[in-house]
Parts: sequence; C-alpha cells; structure tokens
Amino acid sequence: MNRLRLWLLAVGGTGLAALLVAACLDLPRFGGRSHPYGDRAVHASLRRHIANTIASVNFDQRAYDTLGEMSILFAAVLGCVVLLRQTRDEHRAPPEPAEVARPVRRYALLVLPVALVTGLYVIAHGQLSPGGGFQGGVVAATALHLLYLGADYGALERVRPLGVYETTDALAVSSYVVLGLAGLLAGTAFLANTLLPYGTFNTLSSGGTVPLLNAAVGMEVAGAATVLLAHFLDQAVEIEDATEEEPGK
Amino acid sequence: MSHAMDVLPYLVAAYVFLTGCYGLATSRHLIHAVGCLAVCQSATYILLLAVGYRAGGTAPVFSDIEPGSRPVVDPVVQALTLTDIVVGATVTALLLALVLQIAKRHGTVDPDELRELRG
Amino acid sequence: MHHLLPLLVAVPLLGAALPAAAGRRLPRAAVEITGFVVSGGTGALALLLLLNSTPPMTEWVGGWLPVGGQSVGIVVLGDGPALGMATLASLLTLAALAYSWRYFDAPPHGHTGAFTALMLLFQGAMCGFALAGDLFNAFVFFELMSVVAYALTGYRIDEARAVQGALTFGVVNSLGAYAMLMGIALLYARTGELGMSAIGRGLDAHGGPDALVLASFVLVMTGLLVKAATVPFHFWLPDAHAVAPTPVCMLLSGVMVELGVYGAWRVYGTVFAGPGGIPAADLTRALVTLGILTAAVGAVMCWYQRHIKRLLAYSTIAHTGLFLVGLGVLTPEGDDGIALYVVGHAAVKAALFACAGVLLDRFGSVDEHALHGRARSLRATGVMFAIGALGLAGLPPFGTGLGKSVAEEAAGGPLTVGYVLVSAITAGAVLRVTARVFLGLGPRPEDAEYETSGSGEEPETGGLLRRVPDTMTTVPAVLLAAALAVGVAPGFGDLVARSVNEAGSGGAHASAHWTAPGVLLGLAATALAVILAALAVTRPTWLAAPSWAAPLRRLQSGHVGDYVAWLLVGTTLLGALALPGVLGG
Amino acid sequence: MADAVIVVTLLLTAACATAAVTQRDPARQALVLSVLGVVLAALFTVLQAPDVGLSQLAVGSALTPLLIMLSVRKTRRRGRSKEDRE
Amino acid sequence: MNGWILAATLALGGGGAAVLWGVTTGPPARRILAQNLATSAVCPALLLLSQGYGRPSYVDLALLLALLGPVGTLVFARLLSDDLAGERPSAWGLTWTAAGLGLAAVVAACAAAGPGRAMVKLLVIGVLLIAGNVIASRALAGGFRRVGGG
Repeated sequence: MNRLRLWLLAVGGTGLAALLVAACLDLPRFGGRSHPYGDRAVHASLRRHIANTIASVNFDQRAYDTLGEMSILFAAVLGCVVLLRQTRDEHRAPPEPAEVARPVRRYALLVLPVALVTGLYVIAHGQLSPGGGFQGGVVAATALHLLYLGADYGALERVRPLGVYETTDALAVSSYVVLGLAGLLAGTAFLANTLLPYGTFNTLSSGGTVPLLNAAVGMEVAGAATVLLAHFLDQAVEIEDATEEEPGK
Repeated sequence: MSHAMDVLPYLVAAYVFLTGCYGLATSRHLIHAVGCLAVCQSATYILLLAVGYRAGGTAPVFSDIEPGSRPVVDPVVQALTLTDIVVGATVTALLLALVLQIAKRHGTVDPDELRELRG
Repeated sequence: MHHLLPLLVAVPLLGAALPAAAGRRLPRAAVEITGFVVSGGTGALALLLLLNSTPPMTEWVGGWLPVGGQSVGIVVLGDGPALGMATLASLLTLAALAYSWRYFDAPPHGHTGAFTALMLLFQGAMCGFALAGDLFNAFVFFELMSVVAYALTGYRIDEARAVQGALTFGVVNSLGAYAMLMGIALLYARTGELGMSAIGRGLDAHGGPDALVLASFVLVMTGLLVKAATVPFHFWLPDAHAVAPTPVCMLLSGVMVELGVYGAWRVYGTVFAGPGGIPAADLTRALVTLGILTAAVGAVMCWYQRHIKRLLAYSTIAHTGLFLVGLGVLTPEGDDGIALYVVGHAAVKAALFACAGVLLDRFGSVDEHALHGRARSLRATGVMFAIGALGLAGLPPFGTGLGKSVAEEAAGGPLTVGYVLVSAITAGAVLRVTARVFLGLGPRPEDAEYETSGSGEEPETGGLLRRVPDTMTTVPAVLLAAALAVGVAPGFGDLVARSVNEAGSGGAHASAHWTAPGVLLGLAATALAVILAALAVTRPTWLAAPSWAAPLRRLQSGHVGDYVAWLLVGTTLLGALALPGVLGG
Repeated sequence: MADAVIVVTLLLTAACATAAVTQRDPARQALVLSVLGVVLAALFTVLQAPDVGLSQLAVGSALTPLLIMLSVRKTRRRGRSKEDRE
Repeated sequence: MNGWILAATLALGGGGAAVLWGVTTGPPARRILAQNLATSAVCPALLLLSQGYGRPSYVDLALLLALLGPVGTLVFARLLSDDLAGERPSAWGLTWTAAGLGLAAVVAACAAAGPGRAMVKLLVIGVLLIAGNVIASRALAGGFRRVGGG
C-alpha cells in the first residue's frame, strides 16, 4: 500500500473524526422534544387528510424534492442504458437454459404473484400506512425477476419487453411533471395540491393529488428498477466481447 | 448509561462514515469501493433518523392510531432519508455500470493497476 | 411572475422525458430539434425572469406560503445571481447542443435521444441547483447534476480513459455529496429547519458558533468545494474533464464547476454569515488560502500539460481558485467582479473546449506534441483558439478582463499579483499550444516520463472529419463574441453588480466598470502570457519542468483511493482554517 | 427498555458496517451488505421509521446486492475466460 | 417493561451476532447460510416489535422481508454457484431452530391480534418465512441437484 496515502488517510481521518465527535457532543441529545418542522408537517398533513405524514411530506409539502429524486432515477436509467449499451466489439450469446430444482421453481412461481400483489398493495396504501410508490415499485420489479430464479433468463426476457418498461418510466416522470404543471395552470403554484378534494381521512382516495403522484412514482420506480436490472443481467449473462468464450466451459 | 445514550447514535453514524471512507481509500477492487461508498451513505441515513427521533414517540402514520394520541417522531427526516436511499441506489447502479466498462476496457478492476490518467 | 420559477426545472425535465416516452420511433432529427426548442425555450424563460428579478422573487413550491414566518414547503429563489446562473447554464447547454448537432456517430440502439435527454436533464439540474433556496433541495439537484454528469462523462464507453475518469469523478463527488448531507443533518438537528435563511436565523438565535456549526460548515462546504474542484478536492476534475465528450466538457468546465463556487457563496451568505455562523475573518482565511493554493496548483499543472483538454481543465481549476479568492474577501466589489468573471470565463472556456474538440475530430488526437504543426490548415479554429487565450488572460475589453479587474481591485495588494500571474500562465499555456499546433513554431518538444499524453484518442464523430462542420466553428465564434460583449456592452457590468448586491452583500452597492489600473493590469497579464508562450516555444529548455514540479505531478496519480484520502485531508484543512474564530467565539 | 433495543441494533449496525468494509472480496462483501441492509431496516423500525425501513429492505437487501453480484459475475467471467486462453 | 420488545431485542442481538459471525468467516456456502439466517432472525423480531410498539401497520416490514429475504438468498446461491460446488454444509439444526423461532413469533402475534384481517396477514408472513427459509436452506445444502446455471 502506498505510504503517502496511508499518511494522508491517518491525518485526514483523525481530523474529520475529531470534528465529527466534537459536533456530536454539541448536538441536542438523542430523543429530544424539539422538532419544529416535524410538528408543522404533521399538522399540515392532517389538514389535508393524509394519514401517513411521510407521504404528505414526500408528495405534497416537499413534492419538489421528490421531483428531483424521480429525475435522478430517470437519469440513472438513461445513464445505464448509455453506459451498458452493446458496443461494436461485443455480441450476444443466449445463455443455456438453466436446470432449476423443482422445489425452487415451484417456490419462485408461487411467490411471484404474491410479491406482485404485495408490491401493488404497498404502492396503493402509500398515503395511509407505511410504504408508497418507491417501496412498492422496487418490490414489483423484484417480483418479476423471480422468473429468472424460477426458470431461466430466456423466460424472463419473454415477459419483459424492455421498451414497454422504458416507456412506462418516461411516461411516469412526464405525468408527475404534468400534474405539477396542472397546479400552475390552475392559478395556484407548481405542484400545488389544490386541484382535487381531500376526501375522507384514512381512505384510499384521500389526500387530493397525493395518491396520483404516489402512483406515478410507483410506476416510475417499477419501470426504472426493471430496466436497470435488465441491463445488468444482459451484461452478466448475455453480452460477451471478443475475449470471452462460451460460458460453462 | 443515559449520558452515553444521548450521543451514541450520532457517534455510530460518524464511525460508519469514517469506516466507509477508510475502506474506500484502501480498496483493492473497484466493486468493493462502490460497496464502501454505500456504507458511507448509510451513515447519512443513521444520522438523519437519529436527529429526528423523539423518546417515546412512534411513527407519524395515523392509519392505526388516533392523531394526537401518542407523541410522534419527526416525519421530515424520514422523507429526506427516503429520497437519500433512492439517490444511493441509483448512484450505486451507475458506478457499477462504469466499473463494468472499466473491467472491459482496462482488463482489471484493481485501482492500483489503473495508471493511465496521471500527471 | 414568481410562479414561473419552477418551470426552469420542469420544462427541461419534460423535454427529456417526453421524447424518451415517444421513444424508439422518433427520428434523430426530431429529437435534436426538440432538444433545441426546449433548451432554448428554457433559456429564454430564464432570461425573461432575470430581467424581472428586481426586486428579487421567491416562490414557495406547492403554494405552501409561510405562516407566521414558517413554512413546511420548499422555497425557490429568483434573485439576480440565481437566475443569472440558470440563464448561463441554459444558454451554454443550447450552445453545446448546437455544437453537437449530428455529432456522435452511433447513438445507442433504440435510444437515439439519450444524449439529448441527458443534456436536458443536466440543464434542468443546474437550473434547479442555482434556484434552490432550501438546503436539502439543493442537495437533491446537486446529486441530479452529478448523476447526469457521471453518465455523460463516461458516454464514450469505448474509451478506457473515459470510463476511468467518470468513475473517479463519480466516487469523489458522491462522497462529497454525502459529506454535505451529513452537514445538512447537523444543521437540521440544531435548528429544525431546512430553508437556508431559516437555518441562518436558527443559528443566530442559538448564540455564537460552536463545534457543531464548524462541523456542519466544513461538511457542507466540502460537498460544494469538491464540485468547485478546490485544492485538495480537485484531483477528479482533470481526469473527468479531459475525457468527457467535448460538448459535455463545455458544460462541466463552463458552468458546473462555477455552480460549486456559487453554491459556496450562497450557502455562506444565507446560512453562516450571521452572528451564529462562521465569523467573516475565518471565512476569508479559509477561502483565500484555499483559493491561492488552487490557483497556484492549477496554473503550474496547466503549464506542464501536453494533453490539450487536460490543460484546459487545469486552467479551469486555476480560475476557480481566483473566483474563491475574490469571493473570500467578502466585499460587494469582489462579488460583482467574480460574477462578471464567471460569465466571461464560461464563454471563453467553452469556446476553447469547442476548438479542442475540432482538433480531436479532425486529427484523432489532442496531444500538443503529436499535433505539432499539423493544424496549420485550420486557420479559423487557430484564430479562435488564440482569441480564447487572450480572453483567458483578461485582455480588455473581454468580459473576463472586466471581471478580473474589478475583483483585483477588491482583493488588492499581493493578491492582485496572483491574479495577473495565474491568468498569464494559463493563457500563456494556451497560446503556446496555439503557436505549436496551429502555427508549427519552434522545435518539437520532448516527452516527459510521468504524464498523460493526448494521442490515441478516438474522434467523437463517425471517423475523422475531412472538413469541419459549420456548427463546430460557429459555436465557439458566437461564444467568444459573447465574452467580448460582456465587457463591451455599456451598463452590463453595473447591471450585474446591482443584481448581485441586491441578493447578497447586505445592501451595500458597488459598481463595476473599467478603470485605468484594471486595463493596465489586463494588458500586463496578456503581455506576460505572450512572452511566456514565446519563450516556451523558442527556448523550450528554459521553461522545462523544474524538479520541484515533479512531486506535484506525481500527486495526480489517477488512483481513486488517493483522491479519497485527499478529500479527508481537505476537510481537516478546512476545519483547521476556520477553527480560530470558533474557539474565540 | 426502548433504549436497549436501539443500542443493540446500533451496535449491530456498526459491526456490520465494519465487516462490510473489511471483507475485501466483493462477492463476500455483497453478502455482508445485504445483511447490513436487513440490520439497517431493523434499526429504522426501532427508530420509528417504518417507511424508510421498507425502502431499505427493498433496496438494501435485494436490489443493491443483486446489482453488485451481477457485476461481480461479469468481471469474474471475463477474468476466467482470459485465464483459460492464456 | 414490555415483553415483546425484550424478546425482539434478544432475537436481534443473538441472531444478529450469530449472523455476523457466520457471514464474515468460513467458506462461501456457510456465509450464504448465515445471510439466510439474517432473514429468519430479523423477520420474527420485526413481528415482535410491531406488537411491542402497538403498531399493526409495522407488520408490512416483516411481510416484505419474508418475501424478499429468501429470494435474495436464492439469487446469491445461483450467482455464486461455482463457488459452492462441492460444498454441502447442512445446518438442519439451525434451519429448524430459525423456523421454530419464526413460528413462535407468528403464533404469539396471532394470539395477540385475534382473528381478523391482521391474522391472515400474519399467517401469510409465517408461511412465506418458513417456506422460504427451508427452501433456501435445502438449496444450499445441496438437497437439490443443481441451482446453478445461466
């Protein structure tokens, strides 16, 4: 190991550690009672009939942050599409169909619908109970990949028209922005949650535009996670360059 | 004990961050380095949530409790952490994609052997 | 009017997402035209808002207006500097898109619009960061900017260096961003707020600065200064900027790095400037010290490069150091000068990168030694490269010259000498390249041992260009004209000064115009640059790398672990520089 | 009582983070990272952040380790086929 | 004093320490086994915590972990199949202990929740947890011919 780097690391690490420890000692004590912004957020959430305050913060009070977050995900998908594209010196070799033990196959195929339903449930209940578009979207995308586990890559590819997922991803981002613009056109403000009635507290349709934004995020995340995993799977399983030979040798 | 408890979560966050940095600086494998970056990031989750905790509080999710019946923890930091987790996952994915391309173009994933850009 | 502020983010995002949704069937031309329209439209909107930014606007996204001075929403700022940076980013994106018109040979299969979409996302991210008035929102757009920039830097995945530079860029910048987030969490713990001005008020209400304020200052600044490529956080920049596609380099060096400086200015001014923050003397010590270090390292390393894009990247580092020094003195004149300097520098640097891109696509190399005398036929490009070098030196009446002269006067004393030297050295290096590559003057230089050569690069177009497309020469010409206009247009300097001072500087007003000493210093820097270049070309041995420069070059090892270690050292250094006032207070 | 469970999960998190850094082989690190993801989810639950815990479970225990393992497989496959040819 | 939280603390502490030790030492197969154990230790703890805090909505976490945990383990087993060749660590004692722990937690939670929708959810979690745990363990112990392949 490089001597200089270790010295730098020792100096910098010690300095930063001292700084952080000193700061920790000045922090308000863990579990303290003063959370002004948090208390305001809870009140604002209840005023808009949203049971899950975190959803209210994410999709209403700080919906603009979530717009940025969605764009990051969208950018990462575009980035991975660009970075993991097939170059001229690479070719695709369909992998051999895998033998999967029967119990594993059965388990995977049984769990798949359960996982999909769970994903949708977590998305749909986003503004009520813990969960939301992001968590549910990842679960739904993961569920799809049980096919890889239960069968083989070919089976997954057949039910996974990538173009559809990419379109879903982009459409979901667009619809989030369009919902935001609707607030602007209605004369209030960008991403204002004033278009729809707030509904009855603790029901699926409560919270004005929150369920819509939540659904958009769910679609986006499911699409994005699928596309991301697809490109990595392609690289790991299918795409080969000139120096690689057939797998399984 | 109670005094230690006042700062312990913050110290754990600081420790995790520094540990991740150490791993990142001494890594011999780029995928390992990306993993260490993920460790660094988990420090930010811990710090944020520790800051928002309220002793005796519960989650500000009112699907199964009455609003106002129990003290609640800070929802804002939770929303921030959620955003942060998404950011972390996407950054990890992008960096791993870059590592794959480095493996292809340089034939190595050991940072000590990547010696093209210097001076 | 203020309701339109979030559109600067929303429109580019929509412009990136909709073509991607319509996706695979759109012909390339349609995607590129959409890109132009969206990018240009956003630029026009930013300009329109900028012209209406007196008095400064604020917008609460989602209509969460503050109740009793407190809000649960996110505030977006619409003052002069914020909208100015957004306008600059938008116009430069438009220029980069124009430059890359029909440019890359093979867009990914089925993703014709990927490059355009990423550029639009980049534009939206830069606008969002510039307008952010909420610290966490700034972090989100900071990350968006970074993620897009990693992908764009590694765009040419066939190139070994491109993917390596992009990874280094990614790791170092992400770590900086996480440090920034730790700082934000500390500030939130102290004040319970996320809006920048609300945090500032909270800190002031708490009393004098303590270790927590110092730590949060250091952590937040680390993130921003990593982006601003300040020594010792700067190592990623040459590795990334030298390998990114040329239109991306124009944006990275022209705006993104400057946005880091802008962020540092904004965060200090709104969060830490009060009595509960970091005392002014400490900030001045920290920023001026780091700025001088940055300028010196950047200038020296710039001089000894042979890889032309890398040379330009180091000159960006050197100039960033000058920006930090100008802001660090904390005077209204300093802020005005730097604002003008940033605008002028963006145009000049983008034009220089555009010219380097022409070389790359025409000859498949950006190596000063290999290209010796080969570009004689590219007269227009050569002339523009030389003009760009003069702009870099701050020759009146370039905008860079105006900004530099105002900043020099604000900094005063020995710092003025620093400004002259650094701009002369970087400009001299560019002039030396002009003389060797475009004129073929002097003997062919010898190769050194520890350096990055610029040979063996792949052109970015489908094969080597026989003739340079008009767009690739028009864009740098327009950019250089813009740099001139910044300095020449009557009243522009005062306009910038007024809007900058309205947003910050505590109500003090200064004016920015040409002065006799400023003009003389600009002329002196230019003369020095010409002399340096002439000496380098005619007497190469006189100005060969001295032995003390070798360790400096060896530090730039290309090893990501080294860069992370330096980042930690940087935080310690920053903490040590800002410590005295905190101990005293 | 409520503090004891927080202390236990915090210490577990710190230990997992250390283990994730000291495991130098990326495949083994991916295993530790997935455990770290699960432990973090438990920590978030005891810090009363079930929303965050859910997304940490989804990302930390499934998505990120999967991405890392796929990358490991790709780089190893290259390494192996190169060795075969030599 | 809350017995549910105490039980969860013990499950987390004991299970966590065992998992950590297992996942950082020994051959790959043992490490994957330990990773699987993480699911089977933390998932019951989450159920207990949900009861202890009096928050039925926290059960979703256990549901997600019971779903995704075994899936993760199987993915690891598949992608690391080359490293696993020849190793057959059987840890039936551990597997059934973990399954027992899961069962106990589910039964206790069911008893506390009483019949209704909450109980159905808990039962689903129990089934998923135990089935996933056993399948993953068997796959790792070489109980099946092969889990590897493309």
